[in-house]
Amino acid sequence: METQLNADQVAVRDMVRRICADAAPLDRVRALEDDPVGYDPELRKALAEAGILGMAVPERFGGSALTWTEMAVVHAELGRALAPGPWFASSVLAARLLARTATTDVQRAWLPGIADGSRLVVPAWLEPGGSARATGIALRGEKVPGGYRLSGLKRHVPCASSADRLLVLFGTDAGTAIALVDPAGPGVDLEQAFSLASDTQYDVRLDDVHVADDDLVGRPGEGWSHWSATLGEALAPLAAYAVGGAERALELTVDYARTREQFGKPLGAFQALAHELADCATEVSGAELIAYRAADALDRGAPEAGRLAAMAKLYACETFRHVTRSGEQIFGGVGFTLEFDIQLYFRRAKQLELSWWSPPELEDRIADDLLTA
Amino acid sequence: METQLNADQVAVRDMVRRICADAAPLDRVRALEDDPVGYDPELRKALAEAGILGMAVPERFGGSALTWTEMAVVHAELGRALAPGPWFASSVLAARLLARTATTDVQRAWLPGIADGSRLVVPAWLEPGGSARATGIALRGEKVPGGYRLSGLKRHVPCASSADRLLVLFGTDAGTAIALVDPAGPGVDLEQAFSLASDTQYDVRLDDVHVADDDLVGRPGEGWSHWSATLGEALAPLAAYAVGGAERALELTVDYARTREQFGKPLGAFQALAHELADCATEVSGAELIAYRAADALDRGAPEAGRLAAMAKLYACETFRHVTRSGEQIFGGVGFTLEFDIQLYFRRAKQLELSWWSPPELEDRIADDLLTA
Amino acid sequence: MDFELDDEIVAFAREVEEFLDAHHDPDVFDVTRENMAQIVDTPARRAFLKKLAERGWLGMTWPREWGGQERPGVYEYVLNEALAHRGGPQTGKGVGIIGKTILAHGSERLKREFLPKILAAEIEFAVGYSEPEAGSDAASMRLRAVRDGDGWRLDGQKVWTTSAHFADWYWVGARTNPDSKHHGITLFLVPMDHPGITVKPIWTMGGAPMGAERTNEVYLDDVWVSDDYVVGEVDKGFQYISQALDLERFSMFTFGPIDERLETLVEHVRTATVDGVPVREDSGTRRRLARLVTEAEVARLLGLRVLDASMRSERDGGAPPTTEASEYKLYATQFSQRLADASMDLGGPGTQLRVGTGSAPMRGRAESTYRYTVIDTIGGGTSQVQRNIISRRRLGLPRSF
Amino acid sequence: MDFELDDEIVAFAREVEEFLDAHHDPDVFDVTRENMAQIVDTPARRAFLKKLAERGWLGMTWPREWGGQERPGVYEYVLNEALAHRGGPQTGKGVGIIGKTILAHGSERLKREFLPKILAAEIEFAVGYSEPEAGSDAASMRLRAVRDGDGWRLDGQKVWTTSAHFADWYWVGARTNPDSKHHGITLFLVPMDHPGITVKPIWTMGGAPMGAERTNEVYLDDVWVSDDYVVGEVDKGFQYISQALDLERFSMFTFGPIDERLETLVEHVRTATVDGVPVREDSGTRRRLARLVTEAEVARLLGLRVLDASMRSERDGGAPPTTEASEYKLYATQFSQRLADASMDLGGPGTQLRVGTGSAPMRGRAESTYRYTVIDTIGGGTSQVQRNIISRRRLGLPRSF
Repeated sequence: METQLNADQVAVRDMVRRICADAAPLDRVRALEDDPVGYDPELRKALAEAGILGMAVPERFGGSALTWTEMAVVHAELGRALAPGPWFASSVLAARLLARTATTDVQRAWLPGIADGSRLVVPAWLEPGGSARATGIALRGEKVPGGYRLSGLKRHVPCASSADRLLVLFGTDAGTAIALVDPAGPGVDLEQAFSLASDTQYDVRLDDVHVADDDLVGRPGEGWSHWSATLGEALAPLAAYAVGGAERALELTVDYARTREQFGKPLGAFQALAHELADCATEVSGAELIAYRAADALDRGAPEAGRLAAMAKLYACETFRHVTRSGEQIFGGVGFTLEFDIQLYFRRAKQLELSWWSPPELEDRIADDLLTA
Repeated sequence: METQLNADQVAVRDMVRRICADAAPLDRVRALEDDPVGYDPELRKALAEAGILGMAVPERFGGSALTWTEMAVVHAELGRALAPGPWFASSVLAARLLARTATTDVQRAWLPGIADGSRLVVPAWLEPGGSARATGIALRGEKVPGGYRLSGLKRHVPCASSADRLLVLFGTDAGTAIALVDPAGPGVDLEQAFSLASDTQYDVRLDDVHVADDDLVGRPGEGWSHWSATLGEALAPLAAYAVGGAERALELTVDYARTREQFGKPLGAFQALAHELADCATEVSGAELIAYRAADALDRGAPEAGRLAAMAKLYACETFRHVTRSGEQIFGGVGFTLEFDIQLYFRRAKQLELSWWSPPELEDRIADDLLTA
Repeated sequence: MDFELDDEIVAFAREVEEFLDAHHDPDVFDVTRENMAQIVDTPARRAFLKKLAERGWLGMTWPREWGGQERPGVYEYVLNEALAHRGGPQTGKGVGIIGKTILAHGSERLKREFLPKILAAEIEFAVGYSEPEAGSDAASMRLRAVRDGDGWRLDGQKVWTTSAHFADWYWVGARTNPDSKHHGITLFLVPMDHPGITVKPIWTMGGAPMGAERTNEVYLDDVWVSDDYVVGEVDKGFQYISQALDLERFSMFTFGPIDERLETLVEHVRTATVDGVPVREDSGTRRRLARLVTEAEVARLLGLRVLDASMRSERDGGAPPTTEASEYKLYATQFSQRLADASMDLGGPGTQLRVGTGSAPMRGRAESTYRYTVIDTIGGGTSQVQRNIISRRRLGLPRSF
Repeated sequence: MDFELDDEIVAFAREVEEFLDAHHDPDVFDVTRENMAQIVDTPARRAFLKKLAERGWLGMTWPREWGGQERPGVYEYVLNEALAHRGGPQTGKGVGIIGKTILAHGSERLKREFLPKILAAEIEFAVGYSEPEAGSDAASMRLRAVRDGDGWRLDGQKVWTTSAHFADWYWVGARTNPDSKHHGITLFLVPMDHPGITVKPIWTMGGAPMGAERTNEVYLDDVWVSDDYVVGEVDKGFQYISQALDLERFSMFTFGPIDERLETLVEHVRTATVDGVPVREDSGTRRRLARLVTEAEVARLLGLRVLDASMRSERDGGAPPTTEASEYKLYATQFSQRLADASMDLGGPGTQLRVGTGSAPMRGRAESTYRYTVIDTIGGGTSQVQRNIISRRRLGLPRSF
């Protein structure tokens, strides 16, 4: 048992922290808010060279095949920095999905590029009026000889304009399927959407888009179980992202509380604020532990890993939201201005809580696992 | 508009407060914990003489027919004092149910006695394994010539051993019915049950108990709607009971925080505690307002009165629980001892929150009203 | 206990609603501006306020001597809540804290110069209390006023003067006596276009697109103000500010916008579907909504209590309802944040889309509300300051800060 | 990062479970005593502790020189969690704070007299720190010890000495120097049957029937204690107490009972029906339970972190994990109350019935847990004290109390 990072993990942490400090300082984060591309080529290059973009790619495809714990370490740093870019979507979700289920040809075509930073692949999952469950996928694929014709609308697709392929979830007579779709191809229309977190996301409209059977990832009917399993695991590093954000937001707030004076003493000398920060600190400790616990369980292949990953995402995002809410309150008026950093964390925290399964969806997963066992 | 008690209401308040101070001081409350009878004849007499036991009884049956607002004032005082006895059950619930739906003969038989303190009538509603909804009534009445034969188990029946009649809810082929049952009659078996609040309640087992058609209150099939409407209104004074309890628990805690010293200053000079008490005070204000708002709406016959009464019970009980929880924390070790008074409030608060419809049941009522309108 | 407005007030409320229906104008009424909807920062909004003035609805509580109607405060409450509910500009600081302070303490000259203009909606004020080093602790104000001839010379900096870039006059506190923290502040009126005044924008999280709403820093550089524009007595400014704050705490935080947001959410739950299933059928959603409407009613009632108590104190000459106002402000603004959070959750992931996005649940209102309500528990006295007031003044606990 | 116990520890845990299965006895193991289950207040419980002693499971972490096995703290953790989970008595204060303080600071004589008896489970201690006027502020202890010959004369009163009515020895702090708050307390060992000691019960909300559990006031009237029974140095008692508290904070609040209560609730939800419908089908119940199991895991992990950090500090000689212990204590005890509250709610109105009521959901456990957990956030340092520690020592904020 070891409830701290070991030396190797510390090395990964320090490396990613250095990369983010160099290539994703907060002025870059600000500059990239609402940006149509949504990431910095310099950061992409640095992450690729460090093997981070290949973190979930098997070594035979040029990846670094990090452990889940290491991926959590990476994401905690990305979260601390709020590093802009679709790294989770492409290098974890898409990479794991392809590695899990695509044909070797498809894997050969895309995984090395994801790892070396020359390719971006992102999922196109959610739809307006649809839930984040299997029943939420209304986009239909009509079977035609040699493939499908897809029509419908996807929403919240990260960095779609610079993606090389989208992993589109769609319904067929056999059930949900997943196909690689070129966002620059015919019939695909992208419209940038703006969000609370000022991240880069698109509405993607597919109008009679042809996908060949070779573009399918997994068999029709298996799409949801593949996607659900992939996202279910990826919740662990995502939780670590929230932990990193919460930890940094807490540091910013504590620093401010130590120096800013009111009524002749530092804010942190007011017991009500000091106690609120103590609660936040405790929650951040807990969130960190449960995120790494989930990652560790995934690394061990433990049967409770899926439940733990959902618990970690639930708890870490709630912590991130709570800590940034307290942060805003303690910063006071300046926290409401764009000039201060706490608002960057505050806005991202709530969006992250809603994204990639919201609290009720996570709770349902946890309860299903707990009560049907 | 007037968000305070008016002079008449203040007079009612002062009268009931005086009665409780005389006949139900906290040492009597302690003495009657887990008592098989559960109330003091002296208090019963004083309440009867003051017209309180007839508060919901029409004047033609010897009652004082108080307004809902006045009944809320009465209950706020009973709650402050934690006055032991089945007054809510008999003088509000049973009296209103009989006044609403019983035959004149039955009303003449029971309402004057409820009002003058010579009779107690209490509802026998809940069952083990059953919800507090219509579907929770499993006790069956088998139709026999001239009446029904009842078998089954009722739980949480207040002061059943000293009650003159129980209002038993039971199922028939036509739906729920309500009948007056003599708890001392053949086939009725009482067993005292002990509770968190140390109130006096009984398990009541009915074994082939005969009730005559004349003993029915309302028609078979209408029982649930009568009961639900009766309890639905009575939630307003019940909320006021919780408000009174919360208000008194807050006073006890504030007094303690003003005088008890730690680290060289009064507890109330610690900002974290002062702020917690400020939150409690605000909630108590809100609970008081919404309880009287519900009562006022009932007095006006306003269409939203039912929803408001449910909201009042929900909010006031949550406040009572929260204030007593904070009270225990601020009292510290002594609050855990039987010697101090705060524990009397703490234990009753949680039980009241669960009783006479719990939070989810109230929320469902509120949402039904809001979303099906 | 009686929670209904009197018949003539209900009639007035109806009259107001009819007037507002008749004067509907999306340039004037815009709920998506959330908390900023109350300010009179555009020509259209100024023009609308003039119509209110013509109708005789400004300064209804003022003495007849100064053009008022000596009506009880409930009329202003009804009008402002109706305006706030529609995202319209409020009758605001002029007839409120500034007009009332001038009425109570101002010289004859100030009354004659300002009161008629206020009633005619010909003047907008900016308020300058906050300074970079004086946030919650207003009495620690440092902007210096030094005696100079028949007036004072002001030098220093203010922050959070939201109206500075469009107001006509600056209602500003300055330190006239450095030796007494609480008895050393004086209130001045300064024309906003004084050459010694510089206004610099501070862009906030508010607005659509985000960052479109602003507040300001205001620099006063050697600004001479004649004694004629001193409000009331020298060194009594902090007392005037505190008195007026009791009022502002209440009127700056109308319940109308909260109510409007709640209606938006209830309407969403009532009508939206997810995966073809009505949202209103989800038990968790129903229950959370039931709690929200309950807490909203509590907030509204705490506000009504302030109204009632303040009318009573006006009538009977008692103390203003300070702790009642603090309880309302504390509870309503925290509820407002809970509501914002719940609106995000109950609307689902689509609520992350920015306000105005047509396909977003509630057209993105959850998002803008989540951003804006941050400031509710800070401005006009933080939640911590309200709790200090309640614990000391209502509960009689010792000072804990 | 690695959250699994090593193989040999897992093997030890299995050995413990087998031992406890074999020694099952309802007189010794009783989860319905909730937080009081840990004390060794009956002959049956003392006898059981002797069996643990025979098995070599007392003082496993102690030095071999004094009969220990120099095993890492995880062994004691595993044993105590297993005992706590079953509602059994803990290895407790003797091998814990008292034994370890004697080992670190006690004289050769005290070691020889007490350590063997502790290891043989032949002695029970009561701890006397709290006084009527010294609750959270232990350093303000006033019970007086006056120099008298080769010893001290003790006079005064203690409260909350839970074990006083059955313990053999009193581990008691007294003020030997009135001039220094933090450097004027000395620890003494006094036989509990000393004629100058009077024990008076204080009945608590705990117990079945309610009020059956007690703690005590202890009066010391002219109690002479020889220098031989002074622990460590005179006037250093507060430092010894503080060191030991870091340990107590953790070991007095085992996770086992929380886990057992959670299992009881999960089992209820899994198996109970209401109106013939399985409780587990209710979406609100499912979701609340999901949150509880999540928070329980967080509490458990915060505890594991204390264990890991304290073993590291023993190994590397670093500072004890004070803030980690505070975070665990703060979080776990507050969670314990949330769990109690949720167990009442999720079990429905029947949970109001007193523990042991056969027909009550979870046999009334929700009720007893709701009563008992009140003391969790108070004893062993209140939640407020823990937050003070965290804000000062972890966050570096100034003293705020």
